[in-house]
Amino acid sequence: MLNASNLTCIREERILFDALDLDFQPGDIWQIAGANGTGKTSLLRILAGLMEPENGEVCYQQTAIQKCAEEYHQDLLYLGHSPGVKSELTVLENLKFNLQLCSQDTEQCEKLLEQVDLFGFADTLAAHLSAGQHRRIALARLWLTQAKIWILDEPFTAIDKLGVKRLEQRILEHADQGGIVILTTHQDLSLPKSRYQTLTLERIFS
Amino acid sequence: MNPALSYRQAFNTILKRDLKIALRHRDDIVNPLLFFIIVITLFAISVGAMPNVLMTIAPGVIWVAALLSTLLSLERLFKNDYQDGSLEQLLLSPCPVFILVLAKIVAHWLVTSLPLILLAPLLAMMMNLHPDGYLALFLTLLLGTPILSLLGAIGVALTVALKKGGVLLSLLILPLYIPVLILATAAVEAATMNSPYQGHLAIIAALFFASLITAPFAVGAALKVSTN
Amino acid sequence: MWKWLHPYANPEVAYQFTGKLIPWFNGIAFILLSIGLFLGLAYSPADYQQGETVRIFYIHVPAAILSMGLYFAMAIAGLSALVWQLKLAHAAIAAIAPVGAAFTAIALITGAAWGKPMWGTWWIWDARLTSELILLFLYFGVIALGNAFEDKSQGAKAVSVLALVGVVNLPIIHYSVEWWNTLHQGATVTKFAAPSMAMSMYIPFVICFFGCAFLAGSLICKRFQGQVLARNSLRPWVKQLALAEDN
Amino acid sequence: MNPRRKKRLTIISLILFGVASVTGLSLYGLSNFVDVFYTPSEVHNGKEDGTLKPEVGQNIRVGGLVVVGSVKRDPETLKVSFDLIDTGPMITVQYEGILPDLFREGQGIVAQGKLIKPTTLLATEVLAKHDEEYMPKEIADAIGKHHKPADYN
Repeated sequence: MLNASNLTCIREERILFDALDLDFQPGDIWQIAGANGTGKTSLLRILAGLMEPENGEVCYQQTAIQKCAEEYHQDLLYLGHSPGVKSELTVLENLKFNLQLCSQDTEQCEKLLEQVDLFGFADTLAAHLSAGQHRRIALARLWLTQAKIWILDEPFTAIDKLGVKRLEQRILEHADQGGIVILTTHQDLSLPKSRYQTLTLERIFS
Repeated sequence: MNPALSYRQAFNTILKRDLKIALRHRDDIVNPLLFFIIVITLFAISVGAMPNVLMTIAPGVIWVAALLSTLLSLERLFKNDYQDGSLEQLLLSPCPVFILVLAKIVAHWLVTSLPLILLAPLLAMMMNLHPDGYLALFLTLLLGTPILSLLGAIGVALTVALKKGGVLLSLLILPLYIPVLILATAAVEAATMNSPYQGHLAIIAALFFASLITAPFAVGAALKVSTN
Repeated sequence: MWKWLHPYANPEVAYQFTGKLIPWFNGIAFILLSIGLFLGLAYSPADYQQGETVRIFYIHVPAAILSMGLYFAMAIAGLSALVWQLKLAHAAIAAIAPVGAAFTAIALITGAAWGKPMWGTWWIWDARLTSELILLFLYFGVIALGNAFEDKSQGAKAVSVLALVGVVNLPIIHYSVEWWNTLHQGATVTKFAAPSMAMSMYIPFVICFFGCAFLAGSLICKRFQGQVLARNSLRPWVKQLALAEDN
Repeated sequence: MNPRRKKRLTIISLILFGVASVTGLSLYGLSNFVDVFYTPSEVHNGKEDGTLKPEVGQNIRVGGLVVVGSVKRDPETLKVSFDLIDTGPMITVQYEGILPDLFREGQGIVAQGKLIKPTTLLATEVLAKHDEEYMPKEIADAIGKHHKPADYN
């Protein structure tokens, strides 16, 4: 469904990866691993279409993602390093805005807060919350979204153990329903080994 | 599968969010306005003893002050969104980038330029502007400040990823502002001399439409480069 | 149709190609400029109105035409960088900008030197002069923006957007003398009709113009080579080149 | 028509509308563009069917030809006065300062200053305008072009 061919990424005159071919099928969970600075985030951003690779292209349903940006973005959920939460808005407003932008119902928002342990914070300004809670606001979308492809950059940072468990559960559920999850993490996933694949990026010395 | 968001809905969603944020962050509205008032006051004080001099420089001073205070407020347009990651989310939303950009620019104009236009007559009085120039000043500000916001957005989008973007921003944007400044002050001057200025206004309006149809695309391209 | 161009989009080929061009450009520029300036400054007749001062024309006009032409070339490079993702265009923009800025500055300075005796003022805020000054600011903006980015290719793309936005200024400069009552006289040589200039002055001008154009070409090629090397420092051919240089 | 194409059509038609307004407005604007530039007959009669006459005390620019035989220099100081003309009546310009090289009788000039009487300009600056034609003196003489004025309209 989503595949990348011959990807090369150069940042600040350093080759991060070269001639990478990837193929993601419905039901796949991919963990991108590797030491710091090996281009994990760059790879995710290239797959999401935020960054242009030096070479190669990413195709969604056999069309280059630049050519079908609207359809691709409709089916894509990307969570970056920064959670994209506005501190001037309340928790609920943040969540509603994120969902509205992807034209999704906002009615179940309040129920959703329970899932990510933010119940009772609905009308609190995000500025008064912790970094972990910001992340939870961003992650709350996962429980409502209809996007097929999830690209998650370090989703588990600043999340407590119970949160991680729920999140893994949700990821598994999504894959079982025929979705694709691509994520980076430094922790080991506690999912069954057979359920996910790992791509390890090596540092290239030139 | 829900139907894709219509362009108007997307526009309204972003406009509402930006206005809400601006209203909760009143400094951003008030500070450029105070700056505008103070710059004009400084001029009025420094040449205060010569009302005639003040009268002749009034159109230019008011416009330069408006231009500088717009420049001051511009950084806010994308900087916060860039820092907290919501810019990426906007770029990845299913509607085309130029709609989002246009909504943000409109919000910025409503929040910073509109109060400035409403305040301008008061300051024009302080600057001893000729009574015939008031309408022209109002009209040029109404047509001209959106151009400032639109062109300025290009500069902000280009420099948003840079740590020291502030000075660079003025270097990029001010040359593009010069034609508007020249036309607007010429129009106000013409009005104070009782000669027609609809020619000036028409050209400013032409510039407005030209920047309205090109700037959102340029800003979109620039944002994609900046978040790269 | 464009196939023959394709090999030149390869940095190494482009580097070698421009390297071969430089000595030719230098030679042609030297010959043309010495003939042109000799003809222009010593041989050509004085103007019926302006006397000897008209000789500034032979520098001022080529510089002014090139200042706009180079900006246009830079904008085209910007377009190809954005639309066709042409990496070499990045180097071309960075190569052209300072040269264009220099010619704009020359046009402004010689213009001021010409205006003082003829018009009676160094500078006047009329449409032609102001828009040429804006052009200089745009060049400065392009250079400053390009330098501000750590990542060279990101910087080049940002510069491309700015260069394209600034193109609006070019028609304003060119037509300003026709649209508004400016002090600056109308176009002499860049209009479609026959140039309104005596042949004995036109020929030195043409020679000077091409001399300046080849000089600009040579400077740009030299800068282009440097930019190509800086942007491809990881490629093996650049390393070989550096090794060959060391020995 | 599917919604996608409809959207695209809306955008394209909006852009076309924008382009049309830009062209229309700029054509209208350029044809109605009035700057502070007057010819001597406009100082007398005002611009466009006599509606806009510059008033005494106003700062304006006047462009015209120096009337042959009208230049009067004060032998003691740098004061000079001369008449300017285009196709109609003429006005008087008073100036104190160094005149540009090109200043001569019959030459096109631009004077900037304040109108002190309905037809007298006290110039703060006198600038010479030359045309875009360049030729050696001999040719100019031969075709009788010696003092062909610069065009002001």
